[in-house]
Amino acid sequence: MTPILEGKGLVKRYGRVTALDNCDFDLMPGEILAVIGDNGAGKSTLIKAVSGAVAPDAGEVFLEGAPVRFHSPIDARNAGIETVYQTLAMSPALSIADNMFMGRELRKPGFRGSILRQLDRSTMERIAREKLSELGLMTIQNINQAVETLSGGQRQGVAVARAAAFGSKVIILDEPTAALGVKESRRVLDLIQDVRARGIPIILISHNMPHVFEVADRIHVHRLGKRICVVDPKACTMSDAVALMTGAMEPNEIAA
Amino acid sequence: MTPILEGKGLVKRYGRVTALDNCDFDLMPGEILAVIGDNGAGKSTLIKAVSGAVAPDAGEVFLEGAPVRFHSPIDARNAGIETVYQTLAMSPALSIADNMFMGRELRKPGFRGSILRQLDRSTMERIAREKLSELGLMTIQNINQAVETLSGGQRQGVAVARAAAFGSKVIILDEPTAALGVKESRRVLDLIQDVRARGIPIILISHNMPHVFEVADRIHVHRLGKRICVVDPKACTMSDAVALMTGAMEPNEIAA
Amino acid sequence: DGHAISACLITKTDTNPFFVKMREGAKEKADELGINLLTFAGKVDGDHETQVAAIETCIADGAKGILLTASDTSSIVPAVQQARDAGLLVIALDTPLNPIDAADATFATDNFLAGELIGAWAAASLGEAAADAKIAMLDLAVSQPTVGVLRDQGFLQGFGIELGDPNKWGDEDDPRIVGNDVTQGNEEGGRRAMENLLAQDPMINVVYTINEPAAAGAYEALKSIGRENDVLIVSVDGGCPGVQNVADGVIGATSQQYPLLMASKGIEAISTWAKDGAKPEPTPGKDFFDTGVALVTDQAVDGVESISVEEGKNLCWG
Amino acid sequence: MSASDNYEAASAGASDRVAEFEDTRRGPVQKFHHALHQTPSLVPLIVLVLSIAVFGVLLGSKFFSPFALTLILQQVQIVGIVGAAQSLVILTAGIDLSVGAIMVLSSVVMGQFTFRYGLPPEVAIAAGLMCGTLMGFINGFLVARMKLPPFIVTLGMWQIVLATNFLYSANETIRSQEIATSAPLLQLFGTKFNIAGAVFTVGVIFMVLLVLILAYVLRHTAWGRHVYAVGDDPEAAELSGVNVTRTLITVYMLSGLICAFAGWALIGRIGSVSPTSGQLANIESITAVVIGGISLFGGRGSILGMLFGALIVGVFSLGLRLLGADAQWTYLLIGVLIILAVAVDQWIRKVAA
Amino acid sequence: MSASDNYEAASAGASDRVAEFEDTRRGPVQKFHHALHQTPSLVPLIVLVLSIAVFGVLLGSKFFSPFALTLILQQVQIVGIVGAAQSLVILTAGIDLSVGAIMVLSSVVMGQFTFRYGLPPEVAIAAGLMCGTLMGFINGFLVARMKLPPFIVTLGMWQIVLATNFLYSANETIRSQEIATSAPLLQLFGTKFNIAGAVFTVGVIFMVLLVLILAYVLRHTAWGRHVYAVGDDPEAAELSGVNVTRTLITVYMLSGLICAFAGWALIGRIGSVSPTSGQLANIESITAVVIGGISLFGGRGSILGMLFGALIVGVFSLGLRLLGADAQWTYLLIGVLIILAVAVDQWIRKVAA
Ligand SMILES: Nc1ncnc2c1ncn2[C@@H]1O[C@H](COP(=O)(O)OP(=O)(O)OP(=O)(O)O)[C@@H](O)[C@H]1O
Ligand SMILES: Nc1ncnc2c1ncn2[C@@H]1O[C@H](COP(=O)(O)OP(=O)(O)OP(=O)(O)O)[C@@H](O)[C@H]1O
Ligand SMILES: [Mg+2]
Ligand SMILES: [Mg+2]
Repeated sequence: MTPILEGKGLVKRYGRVTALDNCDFDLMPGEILAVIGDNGAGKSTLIKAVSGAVAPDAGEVFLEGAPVRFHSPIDARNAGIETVYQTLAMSPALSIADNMFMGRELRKPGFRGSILRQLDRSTMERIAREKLSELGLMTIQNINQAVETLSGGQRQGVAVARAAAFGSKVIILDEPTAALGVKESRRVLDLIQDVRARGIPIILISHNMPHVFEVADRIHVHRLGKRICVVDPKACTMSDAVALMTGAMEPNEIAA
Repeated sequence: MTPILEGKGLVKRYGRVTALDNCDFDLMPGEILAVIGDNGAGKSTLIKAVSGAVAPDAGEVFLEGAPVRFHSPIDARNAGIETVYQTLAMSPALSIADNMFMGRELRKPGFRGSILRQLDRSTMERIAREKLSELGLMTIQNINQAVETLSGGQRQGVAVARAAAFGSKVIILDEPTAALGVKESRRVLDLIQDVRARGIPIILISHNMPHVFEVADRIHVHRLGKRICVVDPKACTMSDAVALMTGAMEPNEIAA
Repeated sequence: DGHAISACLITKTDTNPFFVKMREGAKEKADELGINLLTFAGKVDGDHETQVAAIETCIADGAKGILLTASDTSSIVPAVQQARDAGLLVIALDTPLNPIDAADATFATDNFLAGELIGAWAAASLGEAAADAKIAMLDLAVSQPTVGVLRDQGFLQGFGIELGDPNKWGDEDDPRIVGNDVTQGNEEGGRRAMENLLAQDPMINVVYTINEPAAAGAYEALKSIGRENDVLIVSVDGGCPGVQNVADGVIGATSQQYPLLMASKGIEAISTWAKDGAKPEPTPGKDFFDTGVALVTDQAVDGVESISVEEGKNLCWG
Repeated sequence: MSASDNYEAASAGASDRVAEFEDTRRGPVQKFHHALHQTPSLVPLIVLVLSIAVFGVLLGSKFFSPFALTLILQQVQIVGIVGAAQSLVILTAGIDLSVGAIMVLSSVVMGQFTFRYGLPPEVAIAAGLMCGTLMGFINGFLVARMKLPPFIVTLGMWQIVLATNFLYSANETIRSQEIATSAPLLQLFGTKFNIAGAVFTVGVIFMVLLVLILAYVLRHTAWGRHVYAVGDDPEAAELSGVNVTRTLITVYMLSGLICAFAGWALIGRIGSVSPTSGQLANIESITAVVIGGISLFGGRGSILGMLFGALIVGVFSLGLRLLGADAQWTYLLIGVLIILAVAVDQWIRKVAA
Repeated sequence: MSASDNYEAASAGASDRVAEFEDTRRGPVQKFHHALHQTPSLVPLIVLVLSIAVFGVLLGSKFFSPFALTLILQQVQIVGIVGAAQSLVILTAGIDLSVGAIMVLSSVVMGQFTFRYGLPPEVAIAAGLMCGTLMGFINGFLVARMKLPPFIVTLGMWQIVLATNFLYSANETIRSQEIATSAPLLQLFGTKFNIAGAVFTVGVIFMVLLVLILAYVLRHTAWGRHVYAVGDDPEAAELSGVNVTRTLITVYMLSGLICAFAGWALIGRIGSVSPTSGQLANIESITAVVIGGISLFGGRGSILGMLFGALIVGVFSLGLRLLGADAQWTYLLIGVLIILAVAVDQWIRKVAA
């Protein structure tokens, strides 16, 4: 089976800092691939490189077997890859609905939409409220709040809801539950499984081992800028995974 | 025993949004007080109100029994209260050492320090490197990197290291391990316990229940802008705590 | 050819048609005499530093002489001195330096006289009514550059109003003056200033303007309230559009100056200086070479010498 | 410590009602606060009304006449139109120092095409509008594609366009009388009509309509939202799917086009085509924008506020002149009042927060 | 799934060496890249050297003489000094439009105190310096305490200070000859010395020293770091313990003081005390700052860059004039060259990244 998304020999340097060091990567159709690794291991840089947010210094990216070159995140989005970045990528002064529908706004039906190009605010707000409620974010009192006034977790919830609502081919989630509460995290995990059930593969970056082992089909272990191995969560313990990613154990010490 | 830090009847409204709704709060000497609650429950607003970062609309704050009024976070810092905010509060373009020593820079010894007021960069860099290594952040390749170029977890590590290094009376940590990896989180928990051992009380906000139950002496459960109860982690299960904070259970259903 | 004489022309700005014509005049003469001409200008009126830099550039360039219309007539003196010390002939055009002998020679219009002519003409045209005229003064800029002050004060003198400090405008307390406002010497400013003064007193019937663009702007303001025919507008400059405006009745009278003459005389003087080291002589009885000023109007009045619009058109400059 | 494995399940029974709080503050003051929050342009509007009231009291009917009040509108029209262009650019966290120069060059193109080349005024006007749009496009291209700072790009363009203007026009003014006889269309924006003593010009109406339309576009269309997003945080906008380059280029082009319209309106206002006009348009338009509450850091504020900002300065200028302050004192007092206006604005915001 | 309770313990054996990578790129090009990264002011320096080289080739010894090259220094001294003040303010994410006005008022105070009131020049100079500092304080107070936008505050102050200057000085120039005879101390900064054909003035030396000292202070003292932090993100700076208000007020006061020194230097440069000077100082100083690579959004850039920025403009201006371009063509070309300079700067940064 060809991977749906694949990276080969990716390199990214920032001045004196090496973030990606000849890194390989693949995502199979319909799977949940978890990416784990220490802080600063290069996980975020990796997904930025495959989603068009940074241009790698070397290496190639393949989508469904064909080489692609995303010049901007918009290219990746148009190819059906939806990403929640760790920095969330939202416009602080704009409202929740504005952010959620940024770049794919809904217009009013009829004349007002086609000629006056008027946005359908009420529908967008209703959908935004629904998506947030699905995630259990019940503390958002005012759906017109600017995103900068949301709490850390609320903000993350909005970003996750956006990706889940629009991803069509691949969904990439960079630490989607880091700031979320217990209930909200749980809902996100459910959501991830729902999405997979719809046949859409997911890349999940997370530091939460129980969550990773609960949902992942395969685990990509990242260390010092490269993939050191891929492990099967059913065949491997959390302790092994942690030992691998922190360098306490070498990959050849385990049957991968 | 008088609480070292106490809040009474704190209220904070943002336009139509109520963040704190007549909220009480106390921290006893030498304890680790965990604050848990849903996203948007008002936890961050609460600690901002007691650390001078926002002015509450109503209510009072007491430090060691005496009413205080912090007009800015500097006042609170001068009173010995050190805070890691959820937003981390760092200057993106400045280096790690600059950020760590912001507002309490070290000067060179002798003439160059006293007359020329020259900063002792090498010492500050050395200390910064030490503090980060204590937290297990070994992936920072260049100690002169600007903070904006750090990974999410590295950035959080810097903020936590700063608070731990300088807090003298109270240390407040707002989700200090949210972006941290397994190893780094563990080190932060160890650090929290070290600090308590030095007799300094700590407020810990976290969504990670196992961590909370591991280190906390008391747990302040926050819901919809107010404290609904305080529970003892030894007398209460995680499930109860989660049920309380999400509203699945009422506080009078449990012996607090 | 490396042996050609070179000369510099430094004007206040080169956005004002007056200075544009001056440059054209200089260029023409320079070409005729085989002189290599460098031209410089400040960015805005009052841009003194650029003029200093220009003088320094001319010295560095090895020019033989400088024609200068100074923005700040006394501050420029040390820079001029530096140029003269370096062996350049410096001629002040249009505006005398302060002191006037800081330059080797001065070819200028008497701006005070220019103002006096239109003042006297306005007073005479009004006759009896001059005693209770309502006058709007549309000046150049709040920084009160010298030309603006000289023309303004000349006008008031000519009209028969007692001056306060003759070195600044706006300190007169004659009740006939409705007010002063500034125009930046263009149409837009002229219109706005006129509107402001009309809002103060809609019965204004005499308008002094610093130059003809400001006059055209003032006329638009008057036209918009239907008073364009019962107000007397006077101005200074004598550019071709201005003279045409006199013909069309927009402006009652204007004092005409001769920038082309100044410039060509100046170039001739530098050429002479380069050949035999002789400096030009001032007009007898004055401390500068007066290139003359003439009142242009078709409504000549007694006691004020004037030329007709027809003659004005033949002499106008742009 | 008890079974940690399924503590997460305990949240299953969590309430799923959206949080609501009783609002104990329900008086008219609170309603007003709320309105202020929803409509940021209300604040400069209040300052405007206050200043009209103060000058009205001080000056009585001299100021409070239809003539004086509509005069302010006429005096403000150019700044208002240019300010609309400036607002768009500033909302994207840019700045446009070339607005005045583009305006003047466009008006010169309209005039010279008609009178030098003898083209029909319609064609000349179209050429002028295209010229403005082209200048805007160059700005936008340099800012968006070459990633140069807007301040420097438009500073450079300011000088380039202005110099081109003087070189092309040879500093020649086209006189009002000539335009009126052979190409009155150029003076269209100066056309007056009188409604109960109040004098309106086409230019004034155009300014008001333009601002209203832009306010609609910015608030109610996708493009408008993208403008805000780009100004707020261009990186986030790019990551969340906004075509930042295209948005910026269209903003600068539109800004150039609006400036060209301002050039046409300028001919209507001063009657003639004069290459020396509009020198203060950039600083005046930025002032209006900032007094109107739009942040120079981009992404925050409303274009209606800009209009009120421009009117505030207009009211102050005329009011002070009518109070008899002389030119230099007016200049000084306007400085004081600009600071005061923004201080009052800030104070209202603070009280309302 | 296995015992999850102590999986965290597995990290105990983790390596505790700081991550290191072999750097395979070690040529001189890489060294150069690295230097560019460490020293952002190198980029404008390269542009400066390039432009000197180009004009040197075009003009030969006319330009490449000690006299012409030091002439550039003299011509940029005022912009350089004022630019230092402007840099400080812009580093805090502010802008100071009043620099030119403060400079001129300070020089007028120095002159008038000496000649109108007959005070000794030392006292008059002290008064002038205090006057500048006071103006700066007012700016700082309004920005830091009243939280008004710097653009508006300094725009207002610009008008206020300039009008005060005209009113106070009664538009009178104090002539060079008088100053030279009775208070030569006022002309101190104009004192020249000649080193092998190169002419230096005290003002030029002062400018260079000032920039070097400020570069040291900004880089190597706590206050300097606070200036950057405040410009970078004032909220974060406040939360992490910087006294933002005090930092801002001191920055504006220092800026005012430096402008007052610029006023003194101005007397040295033009000989006389002229209330109409310095009208372009604000736009020119901002240009120098931006060409020098300091971000208008604050917190990024180096003051040395500003000096190179000022010199770049100086080189272009003199070079073009010597090439014989007439005024409008010079302005046009300077506009083009400003954009080009920043484009080259951006390009070098990109290639180096
Ligand atoms: N723009 C940049 N400039 C310089 N260094 C950078 C930049 N972006 C990332 N880095 C460095 O690259 C390395 C990898 O960063 P990355 O964000 O990919 O880590 P991560 O695995 O996502 O970590 P975390 O779990 O903390 O999010 C880090 O050492 C970081 O400091
Ligand atoms: N500046 C603000 N303007 C408006 N609303 C705000 C502002 N700051 C916070 N809020 C609102 O106040 C409520 C409480 O926010 P707070 O940040 O205290 O939550 P929290 O408990 O820390 O949540 P989390 O766990 O997600 O960090 C939220 O509903 C948030 O939207
Ligand atoms: Mg990451
Ligand atoms: Mg929080």
